[in-house]
Amino acid sequence: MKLLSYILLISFGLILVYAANELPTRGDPNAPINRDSSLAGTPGATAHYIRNAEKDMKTPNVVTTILADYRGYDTLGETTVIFCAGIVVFLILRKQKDGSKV
Amino acid sequence: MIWQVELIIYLLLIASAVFALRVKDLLSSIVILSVYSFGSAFLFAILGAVDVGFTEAVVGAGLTGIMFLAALYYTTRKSID
Amino acid sequence: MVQKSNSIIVGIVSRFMAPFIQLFALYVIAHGHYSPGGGFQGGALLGASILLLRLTVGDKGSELVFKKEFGTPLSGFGVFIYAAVGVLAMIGGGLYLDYGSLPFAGMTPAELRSLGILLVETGVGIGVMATVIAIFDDLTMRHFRD
Amino acid sequence: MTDFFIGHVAYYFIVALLVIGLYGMLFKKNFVKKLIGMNILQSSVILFYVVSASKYNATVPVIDLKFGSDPIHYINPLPHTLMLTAIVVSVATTGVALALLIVIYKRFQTLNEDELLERMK
Repeated sequence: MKLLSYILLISFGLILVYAANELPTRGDPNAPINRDSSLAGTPGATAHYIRNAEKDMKTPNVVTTILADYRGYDTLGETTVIFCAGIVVFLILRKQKDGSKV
Repeated sequence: MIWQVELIIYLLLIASAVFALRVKDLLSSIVILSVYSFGSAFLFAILGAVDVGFTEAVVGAGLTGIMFLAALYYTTRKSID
Repeated sequence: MVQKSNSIIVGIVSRFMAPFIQLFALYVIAHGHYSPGGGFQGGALLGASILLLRLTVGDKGSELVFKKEFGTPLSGFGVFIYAAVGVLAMIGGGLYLDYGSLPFAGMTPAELRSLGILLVETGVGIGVMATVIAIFDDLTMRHFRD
Repeated sequence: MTDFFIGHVAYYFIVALLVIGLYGMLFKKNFVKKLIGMNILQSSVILFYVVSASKYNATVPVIDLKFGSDPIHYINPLPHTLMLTAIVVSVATTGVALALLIVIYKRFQTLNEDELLERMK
């Protein structure tokens, strides 16, 4: 049974290596992730963000603008996730009122 | 983006990941995990993701290690495997 | 419950270092527009400076800086600041989290957006700092000792 | 061939890191070791995104007056943003997992998977 698990793990790695061969070369400026427009002709998100960041909000750091403004709703949810994690840790580890074991 | 430097850091990352899982003492395992986090932060920085590298250096190498230590203080630091 | 460190050198050096780490964290939050940094990093650095005091000076000394009861409420307050900025933009006549219409007079929309980013990052920083400290305090609660 | 290797060597190492993390999560019996494996796996996925965002002859995504705001001069900032949030969420999940570990140890006095299953009966 253990041998089977090892074989599954190694074959999973081999499949991932095979898939990685089909990926574009690392750092290629013409890779789909760096293109100006997608294959369907819609404008690419990244190019839009970089072009308009300085003009829209006078903030040179593009990562900050995307994090807090363009995708601000995303960051709001993410902050809520962190808050929920804090609450959950508090609820797991709080002292029980009846003195029972946690 | 000098690929030789990256190669060396990748080897360091793999070695630290393997040793973090192999060491019997959990305390040293956590310290090696911090080494792993710091190496990956360095890799992020030379790949151009300065923000991500900054965050990983603060969070991965600092706060995660402290939290693991606090948990180990109330549990055991011995491990069988 | 964390005990005070026995070493004099560790105590004095960490007490000397902690204000500088906090200063750097505030710089990181406020200067996130122009250089790497922002709410997450600054908040994590603030939390790390308090945790340094918790680990070396002990609970009694470090509660002069940050009380244990404040951890969980402050993390909620950080999220509240973020959401309140969004509501403020709605009051100004825009959409939710559209900082261009924040109700501050005499500023162009671009400057308003820059200001909105700063406010939001402050909220994120407070939230992350308080959550990190709260998780650590809960993990090292006193009643687990006995 | 050499160019292909240089362009893809990062992906192979990332796959190796991912498999190592998965190995730690699946085969190690100690719960702290499982958590360490989870951290390694998360970090490898973040590394994958950052590597795929990199670009030759480009600089960090902070608008420079020398280059203007032409996207060809800057590294893709979108994966950086997404991974920034992922790192901070990972520390929160680690905190929750450690809280569960403390509760498990307080109740069962063990962190080993087999012993825990034995004592839960």
